[in-house]
Amino acid sequence: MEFLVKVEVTLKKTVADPQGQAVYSALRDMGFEGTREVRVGKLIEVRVEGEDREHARSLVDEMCRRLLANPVIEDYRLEVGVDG
Amino acid sequence: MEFLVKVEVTLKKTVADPQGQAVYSALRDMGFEGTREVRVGKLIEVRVEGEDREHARSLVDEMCRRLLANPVIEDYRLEVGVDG
Amino acid sequence: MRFGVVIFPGSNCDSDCYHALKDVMGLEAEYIWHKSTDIRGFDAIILPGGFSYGDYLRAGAIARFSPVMKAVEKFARGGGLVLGICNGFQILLEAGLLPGAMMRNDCLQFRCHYVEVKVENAETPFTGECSPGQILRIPIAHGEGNYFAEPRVLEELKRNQQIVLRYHGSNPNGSVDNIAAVINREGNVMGMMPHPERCCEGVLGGTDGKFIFQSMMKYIGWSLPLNPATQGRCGSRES
Amino acid sequence: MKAENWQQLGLKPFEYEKIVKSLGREPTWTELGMFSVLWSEHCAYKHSRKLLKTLPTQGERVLIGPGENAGVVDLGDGLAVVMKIESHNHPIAVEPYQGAATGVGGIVRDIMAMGARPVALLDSLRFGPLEEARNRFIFGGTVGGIAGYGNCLGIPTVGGEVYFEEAYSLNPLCNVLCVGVIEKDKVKRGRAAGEGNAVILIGNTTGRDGIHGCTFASEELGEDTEEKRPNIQVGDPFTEKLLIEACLELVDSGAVVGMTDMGAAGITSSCAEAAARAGMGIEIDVAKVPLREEGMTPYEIMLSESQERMLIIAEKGKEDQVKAICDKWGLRSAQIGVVTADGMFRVRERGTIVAEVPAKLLAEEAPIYTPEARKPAYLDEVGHLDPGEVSPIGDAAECLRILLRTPDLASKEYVYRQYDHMVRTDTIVLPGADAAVLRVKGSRKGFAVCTDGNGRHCYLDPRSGAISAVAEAARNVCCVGAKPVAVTNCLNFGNPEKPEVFWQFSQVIEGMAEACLKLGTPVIGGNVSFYNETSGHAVYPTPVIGMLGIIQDTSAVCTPEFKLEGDIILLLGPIAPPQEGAWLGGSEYLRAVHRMVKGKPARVDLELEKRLQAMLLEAIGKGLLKSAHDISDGGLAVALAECCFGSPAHEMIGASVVLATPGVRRRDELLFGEAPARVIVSADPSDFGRLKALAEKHDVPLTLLGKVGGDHLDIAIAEGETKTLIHERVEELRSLWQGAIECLLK
Ligand SMILES: Nc1ncnc2c1ncn2[C@@H]1O[C@H](COP(=O)(O)OP(=O)(O)O)[C@@H](O)[C@H]1O
Ligand SMILES: [Mg+2]
Repeated sequence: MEFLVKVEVTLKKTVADPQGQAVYSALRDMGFEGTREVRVGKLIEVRVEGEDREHARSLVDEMCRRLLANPVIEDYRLEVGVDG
Repeated sequence: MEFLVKVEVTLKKTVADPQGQAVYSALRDMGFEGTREVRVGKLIEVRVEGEDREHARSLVDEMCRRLLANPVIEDYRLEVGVDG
Repeated sequence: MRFGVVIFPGSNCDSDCYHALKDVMGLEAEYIWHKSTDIRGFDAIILPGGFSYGDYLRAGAIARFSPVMKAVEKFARGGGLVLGICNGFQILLEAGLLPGAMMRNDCLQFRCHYVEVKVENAETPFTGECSPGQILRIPIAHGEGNYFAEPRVLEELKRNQQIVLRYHGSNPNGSVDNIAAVINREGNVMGMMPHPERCCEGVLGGTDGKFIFQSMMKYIGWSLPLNPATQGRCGSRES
Repeated sequence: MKAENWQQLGLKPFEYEKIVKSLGREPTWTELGMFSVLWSEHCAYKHSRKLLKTLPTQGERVLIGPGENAGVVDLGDGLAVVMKIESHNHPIAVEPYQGAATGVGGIVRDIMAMGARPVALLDSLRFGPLEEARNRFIFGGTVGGIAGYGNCLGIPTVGGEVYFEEAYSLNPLCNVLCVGVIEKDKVKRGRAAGEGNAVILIGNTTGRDGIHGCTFASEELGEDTEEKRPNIQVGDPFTEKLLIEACLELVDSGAVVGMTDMGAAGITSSCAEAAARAGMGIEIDVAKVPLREEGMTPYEIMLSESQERMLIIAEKGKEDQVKAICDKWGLRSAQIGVVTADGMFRVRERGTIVAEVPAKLLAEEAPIYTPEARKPAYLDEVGHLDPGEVSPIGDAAECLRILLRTPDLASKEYVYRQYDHMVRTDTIVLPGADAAVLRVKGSRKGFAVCTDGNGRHCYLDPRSGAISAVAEAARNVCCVGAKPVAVTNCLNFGNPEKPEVFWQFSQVIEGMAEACLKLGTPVIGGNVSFYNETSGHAVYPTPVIGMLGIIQDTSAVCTPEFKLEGDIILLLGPIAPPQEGAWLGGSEYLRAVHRMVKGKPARVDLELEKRLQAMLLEAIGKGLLKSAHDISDGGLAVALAECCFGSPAHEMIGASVVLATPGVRRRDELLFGEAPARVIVSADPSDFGRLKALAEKHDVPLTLLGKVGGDHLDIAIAEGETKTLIHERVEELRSLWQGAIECLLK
């Protein structure tokens, strides 16, 4: 079965996020004064063949650990959907 | 009230995604043969002050239209959460 | 003839453009700070290369909201010449002054080397000194030079001869239809990925960049017949 | 205080005792943290300081030698060149992209601290073989990080080197060199002079990142390397670019008394060092430091290694001027303290004093060690080579192809095309030549820079390896027409507490000192990186020499590629080894073709080297040379091939060469043997007589090898009749050489 797994890769809270900072300042300058914080991460959508949801999740989890995220500076979260 | 709005910015389906392609090939080379497709987008988390969810959503929607996404090549989706 | 070179936070080819215009081409050139809102008195505006606002989010996305960009838009609407080089091109796209969008190079890497580009339209204010089909050797230096436009827009660009330069030989970034430079419909705003300011002196390995600036000089000289000093210096357009 | 506490911070019992004795009391937790970072090997040079003192540092052109943030050399015309190299080895092992990026950021700030504009970067890199996926990942990430950061700053990366050896698999090396230019009388020093002057922190906010980064850099990597990961920072080149511009304006404003960067050990080291250098004290309040995170303790604030920050010592009363300039560039600035006269580094948190120690004690009085040195046993095994062990080759052309394809010798275009090497429009000799050349606008003058260092040679003979690194660097600079004037160096070694490693280190220092003295290139600064060792596997001893050469007139530079059909090809320096096998030891040929790392690398005759370099400079100055290229890794045949490959400015072209070397048995040694003091030049045939006379004057061997032309590289040997050894199409050789690295990455 094919699953669409969404991976959110975000910088760890303790790590500086220069990109988020720059976007934050830009939004403020543009007049969005209610903006409090911006962080920019990656969204990786992986379409993968798996026996079931759990299997798909564990496959993508391994991909994250080995390639998609760098645990030194990043956290990741998975969300498994059925392929649409 | 403060809301955490998640913005998913993805390349339009009609636009080639070389980064996704590269990740796809890397995953296949690493032995993840069940991988069918990979697309890489951005995840932007905006913490914003708003009167209610709808207000927060409309603020961030405007941010997307003006800055966070480029309509020529990108689509975006919003998800409003309450600040945790 | 006054050229204005805009400095955005993170611009890094501003002084190279200034040097090429002033010290090499002998033109009058001045810097314009990104916060200025008044750019009256200039004959042409250059948006230089670099990494405005770190190119964070998307190249050029934040810079287009700089105060100076409102003035640049107005200047462009009034027919003033605007040349965006590399990051400047990206800013013009983000600002909607040129059609299309810029994406990451298809090789996913930054590329810095000489390329050959073919002059597809030699009738613009930026290429008037070139002959049609002429091949120019100009360096590129960018990570996001993969120009994209929807098929409909592309058709329009072709129909109106808005594609000014195309990569010749190999395409370094995957841009659609090998596009290296486009001009707006009105013909006064151009964006190009190669850096003409990097090849205006023999000691740097090439002088083809001069064609671009000379074309602009000629055009301005020709379109400002009221200024005898300028006209005398640049001669007529036919020469 | 419990021993676990200071032990856990990496302090030794003896060091802890010294702290207690000097303070006359037990240190506070914050103080202990400050000592632990400033007295780490990375900051205090505990194991290397004594030997570093033996390097020659004086010279007529040296304005500032070691001790400041960077060395300064007089360029003439009221201008000065600033130069420094630094390692960022440990970080790239765990996060290659950010590790390399922040490495660039750090060295650039050293140059800024002198008040100069950074104008060029070079990167000297070592990785494990590309056949392994992990090494490919580190290589790609490191190059990407240097590109990502350096390109954004608008500083061209104009040169460097890359080698791939098993010895660097677990411990990759990333050394980055930065060059700056400044008007001589504007040079700043990292000094906190003048009681009452303001201590101002500018740039990024301070977060919890990188705490104990320099302690990390002072340890071997182990199984728990992953755990060290929080020490890695994310670089923000955009802020750094703004810092560069702001610092230059600050220097011009006249408000600045001293500046220093914040690298390892952040606020602690910058304040302590600035105060100690000036013989003053500093008092700061951590509550005034702009923070990125809530709830940071004074300990964390003092030790944070957040990037893109500078410390400014501003004249009292001119604080607003500093703030205005920072505001203009959109940078944060905060006065965090003042300069005091009592020599103490006092840290408050609002009303409370959290640390109070003599600045000199912290910055300059770390214990100095004299480690034991012992010649390593491995040298008995690999230090000698019997030429009989190396079976002579059959097919010379095939050997040449193998060599051109080894990633060590292959074109590094894959790397440098990712670097913006042209921005600032001053790079007049682009990467790919023996050294990069930059002009200085508004002056006829220019300068050349390169980095050189052969770890394998140093492994086999550290002393001679170091000498040849200096000699080669100087030769490379001469090949483009620049007079070598000063050296900066980065010394990459294993754990110095091991006698074998320390022996290598001391031998390298001896060799470097001798060569620098002889060639008249004093050492104006550098960096030592120890503990490049994982689970007992150390890197090759790898000194990297950064050489600066001065060019009086940039219209007379020279490049390596052959230019014109019919030009003659000459060899300067010896054509054959003094005895059989002398040029085989440690060669790339032995390694790549025979899979051997053995023997002693060829000895450097520094006298000959010096004469050769003088002759080169004179010949280039007189316009007698069309091209010049030194013969290094891969020997004569590889160097000849490289001369044929062209450049962005010149088409490729063939060459045909005949070697007349009666009595030499080994053709492989003639073609691929490696020896110093050898350069291939080409010239107009009509200049042969003048060149010959020049060679005689300088007492340099000169041999006419052949002619430029055609589309083949032809190398023949004259033994009674003439026999062809190599007859290859240049285009084919070039495509092997050019595509080799990319090919390995696929
Ligand atoms: N990491 C690098 N970054 C930039 N340029 C490099 C790098 N590695 C090699 N180069 C360039 O490639 C050319 C050849 O390098 P190398 O073989 O080390 O030269 P040499 O043997 O003369 O010291 C030089 O111009 C050098 O500057
Ligand atoms: Mg060389």
